[in-house]
Amino acid sequence: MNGWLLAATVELGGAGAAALWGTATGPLPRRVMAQNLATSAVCPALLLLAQGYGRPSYVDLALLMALLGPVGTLVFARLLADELLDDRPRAWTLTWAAAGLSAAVVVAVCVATGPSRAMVKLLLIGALLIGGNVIASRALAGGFRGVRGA
Amino acid sequence: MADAVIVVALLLVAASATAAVAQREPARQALVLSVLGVVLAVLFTVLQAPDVGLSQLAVGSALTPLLIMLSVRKVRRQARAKDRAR
Amino acid sequence: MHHLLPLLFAVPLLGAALLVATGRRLPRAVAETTGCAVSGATAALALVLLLNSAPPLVEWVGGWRPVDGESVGIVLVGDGPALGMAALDSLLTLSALVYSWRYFDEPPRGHAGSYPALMLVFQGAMCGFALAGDLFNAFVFFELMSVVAYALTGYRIDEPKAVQGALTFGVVNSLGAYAMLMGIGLLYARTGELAMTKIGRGLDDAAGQGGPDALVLAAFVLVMTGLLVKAAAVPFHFWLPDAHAVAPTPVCMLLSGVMVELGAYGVWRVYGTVFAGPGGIPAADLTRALVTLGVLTAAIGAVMCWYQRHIKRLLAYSTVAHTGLFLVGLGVLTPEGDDGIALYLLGHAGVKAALFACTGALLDRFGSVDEQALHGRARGMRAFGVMFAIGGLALAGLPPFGTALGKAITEEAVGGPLTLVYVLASAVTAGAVLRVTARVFLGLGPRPEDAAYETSGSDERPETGRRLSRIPDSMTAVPAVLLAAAFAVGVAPGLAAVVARSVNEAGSGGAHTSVHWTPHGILLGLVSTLLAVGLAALAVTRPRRLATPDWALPLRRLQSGHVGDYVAWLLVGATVLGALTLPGVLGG
Amino acid sequence: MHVLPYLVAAYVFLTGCYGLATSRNLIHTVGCLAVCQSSTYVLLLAVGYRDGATAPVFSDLAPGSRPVVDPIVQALTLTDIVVGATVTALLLALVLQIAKRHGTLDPDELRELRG
Amino acid sequence: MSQRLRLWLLAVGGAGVAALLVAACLDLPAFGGRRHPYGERAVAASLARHTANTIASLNFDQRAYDTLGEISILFAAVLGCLVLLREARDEHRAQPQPAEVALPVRRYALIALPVALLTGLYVIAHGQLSPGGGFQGGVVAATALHLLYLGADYRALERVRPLGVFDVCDALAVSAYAVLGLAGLLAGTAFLANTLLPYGTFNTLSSGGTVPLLNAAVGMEVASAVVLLLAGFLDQAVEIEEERGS
Repeated sequence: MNGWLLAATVELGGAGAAALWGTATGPLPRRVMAQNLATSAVCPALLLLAQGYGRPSYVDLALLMALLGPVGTLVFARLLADELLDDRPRAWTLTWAAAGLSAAVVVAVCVATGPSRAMVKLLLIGALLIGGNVIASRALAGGFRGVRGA
Repeated sequence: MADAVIVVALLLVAASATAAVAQREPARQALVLSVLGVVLAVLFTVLQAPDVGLSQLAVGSALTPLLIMLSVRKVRRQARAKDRAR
Repeated sequence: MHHLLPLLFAVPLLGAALLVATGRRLPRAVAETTGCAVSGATAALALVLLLNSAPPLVEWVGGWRPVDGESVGIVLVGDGPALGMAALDSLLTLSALVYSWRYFDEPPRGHAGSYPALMLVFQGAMCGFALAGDLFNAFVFFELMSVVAYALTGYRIDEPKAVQGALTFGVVNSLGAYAMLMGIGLLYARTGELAMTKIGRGLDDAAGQGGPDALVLAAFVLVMTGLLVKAAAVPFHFWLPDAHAVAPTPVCMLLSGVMVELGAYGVWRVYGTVFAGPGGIPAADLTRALVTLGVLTAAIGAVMCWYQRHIKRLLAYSTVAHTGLFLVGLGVLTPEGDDGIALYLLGHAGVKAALFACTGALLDRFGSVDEQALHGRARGMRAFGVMFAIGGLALAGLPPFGTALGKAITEEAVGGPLTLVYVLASAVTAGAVLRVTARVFLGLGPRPEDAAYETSGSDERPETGRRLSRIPDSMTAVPAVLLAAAFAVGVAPGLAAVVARSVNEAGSGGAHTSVHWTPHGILLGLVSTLLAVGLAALAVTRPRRLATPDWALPLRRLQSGHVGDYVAWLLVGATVLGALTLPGVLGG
Repeated sequence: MHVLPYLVAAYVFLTGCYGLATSRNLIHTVGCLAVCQSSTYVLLLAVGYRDGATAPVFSDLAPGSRPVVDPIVQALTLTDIVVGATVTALLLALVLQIAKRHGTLDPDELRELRG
Repeated sequence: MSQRLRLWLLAVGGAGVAALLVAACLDLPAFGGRRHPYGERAVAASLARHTANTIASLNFDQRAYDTLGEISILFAAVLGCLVLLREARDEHRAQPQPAEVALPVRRYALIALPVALLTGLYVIAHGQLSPGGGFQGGVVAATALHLLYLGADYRALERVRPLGVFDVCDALAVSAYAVLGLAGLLAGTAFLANTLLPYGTFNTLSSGGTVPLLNAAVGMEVASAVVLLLAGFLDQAVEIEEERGS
């Protein structure tokens, strides 16, 4: 067991479980927010796993996750816009904390990889993940205020 | 010891499957299902099946929730139209 | 020759793709003619292959022929029974397409080709399932067949009953398919193989002297659950009446005529190649399980059939009863039983499809398939009345129909008290059909009263654009041809012997049997026909005496139309199946 | 650890069945069916796992340098996922029509087919 | 049937199946076992045909027939959904109202859209080398298109989504797969035989014989199928309305 895998295990057991708990309980706005944070909890874990198994090709999973996770959240933000109108979910502290975590993981993995084409991919994933995460939070906090019945 | 991460992923899958069944309201269930999809993708990765993980991500994180939420929206719109007609 | 086997799936698929690609511009008549042509070509191919199927054709798709007995590819097995089922489903699809030619209502705007395309994919899927020699490949085609069937069942989206029945069908069958896949997973874990024969050998090797263990039992139960859901054995049968009663008529012809039977065929094939060895399920246990479930299925199907007023639902229950009889015949594991069932199945497909076709004509003429609402209204449809009556008699086993020959041979094979089950189940279901004939086409007897817990068949929308004042010739010709085919199965010289030889070669290692009419069989056939006529006469003249007695009501209440109930029953069914098979595993 | 993955698969299957049987909303029913199906993925992939092995993908791995897991089950699961997604879509389409024609999604209130 | 009775049945059936499954699990080979005969043969066969990703080799070469069945399921499901979600007699189409989306969200959607499309194509193209392939990439590409609906509005999506074209693509992709299969037959080997093209250099884009072609056909099929499926649902959710008073 190497350090990367240990880090991934901790990340999944901690942040992943917390996100699941948040999605499964409580008021709707909090659930949606937790679903959004699940992306930023799991995606760094996928990067760590790729590094831990010594398989650069597993990075594609993280790439897809970073792309599609926020898209999934946008689905909910858009189609639940009516219900989220009165009680807009806001969790900026958590959102930025998650972004920080993602950044830290991406930097760590980049350092381990060294400058190469793989590093460009990692940086792209980091940018997509953090950008998507922040935008999805923004979308939840009233990004679709004008959307009615559409 | 390398099995620890597999155990964690398995427990997460079991927990999110339970939660997905326990949520009786479709929109909330869709939220949990999308998390289930992501957790399954992680499980597939740790079981060394990245191909399967990719397709589970592609289907589970955006496509299935979108389908379910569109259905929910349609049903709600219908109910609202009925109320208005009344 | 064997290289052509995959074409039985590829040709209809290509036809369907062609119809979809050009569907936006194609006029309807052209689309449906193309559908018929492709379906007919596939049927011809299936027949040609069938004629060349001795010795059995074996095809490794992709040219992955085994090296040192090991292959990585998928194997297709084109023996007599497999190609026979493929030919049967192709011919039935062709007749369903001809039946609905130019009559079937409202293709979706700009999608004139979608109905024939779905039918073609259905045909291809059934062929693919029949030919599968690889367990996972069988699962794929099982699912393809199901997916198309859900869509076709729900085709008439304006009908509340149709969409509900289709969803029930979808949920229960998908769950059954997943159970089957879990079983395949267990088998793969044990043997590390997917080709059916290799799994069977793997089980035998793994068991050594020990015989089967819990894993084999669980795999058997799970795989059989999937197949028995398709075959609609009690208590997996609840979806069938709900789906078959609401599907469009040409689709009913296929569902009842061949898809359900493919489930029984799957049971026979999978048991014979995977579980029949010393490492599999002992024969005594299989017999116990299949005969018990089969008798229950026949009994419940027959009773429920009798109490229906919705004619399509009545026919659907008669299918349930008959699959029960098929399972009993396959369960006794004798070569004669297999031969009898093969012939019975051929005859039944023709008769049942013809009966559905006649019911479809009623629906399009009167906008109802309710026995009571139609009382005496179809007096003018003489040809259909005659065909309906002949269908009823053939269902009872009137010699020399194919059903009668198959039933007689099977009765001899099962012997003893089980013979009684055959006589009674076929007599009761046929009696119900004859009762409908007497009331609807002849207007005999008084109008019966409504019961409390039942599905009425009034207020159905005809499947044609408007009610038909005159039934087109194609709709009359199809049931007539189908009945003639069922007749031919019984009388064609040599056919029975050929069927028996190919079934035995595939199933019982080439055992020699002689199948022919016997005085005993003819007598039993006449007895059940007389019984059916008597029951029908009694029901028409003295309706009070045979009105729903209280003891049947709990049985009817079980058919609640609730998906949750059906899922619970599916689990119970798997448990029962496990319990029935358990002794052999414990003993081993 | 020797049987945990298999037990999880069995548990997920039964949980899904419980949800199917007790569901009060047909969209939820379809979701539960998806849960049932995910148990088959878990079972299949668990069967194919091999201790200390990695994926049989040789774009970044020299063939033979490390043991690999069983690719067959992965191919099967891949097919299975596609099947699952399409069945979900098709059943949801039917659910929409039920909502339209019956005005309800509660299976307890669908009383047209019985007896 | 009453709620109570159903729960009892469920308990009995569930307990029985649970007992069966647990007993089976205890008899299964221990998790992580070494015996996988078919798997080892498949890896060897994949390497012999210069396909770096064994799963791609299985899906598009060794068990390509399963994949043909799988895309037929997709094809049939799309056909079925189009039939089931068609406009019924008592329905009409309403023009959806335009949506107002916050600027950052809109910008994100417009940036992510090409990235996701490219990623989808990348995943398809590298299917026979690295994890991924026609199915995964097709879903990503098709989902990406719907960022237009999520981030902008429905009319923007309608403009870039000519359904007639996707209909034809859907049918063409299935036919292409089947025709490639037939080509093997016509060349004198067998249906779906991978003997037509040279196997190329290991670990390059053109390696694996017909694998990349079948992979591309599946990608096209999946992408158009997902677009069509979602189109059916979006139509229902956004446009189609029941007639008043029905």
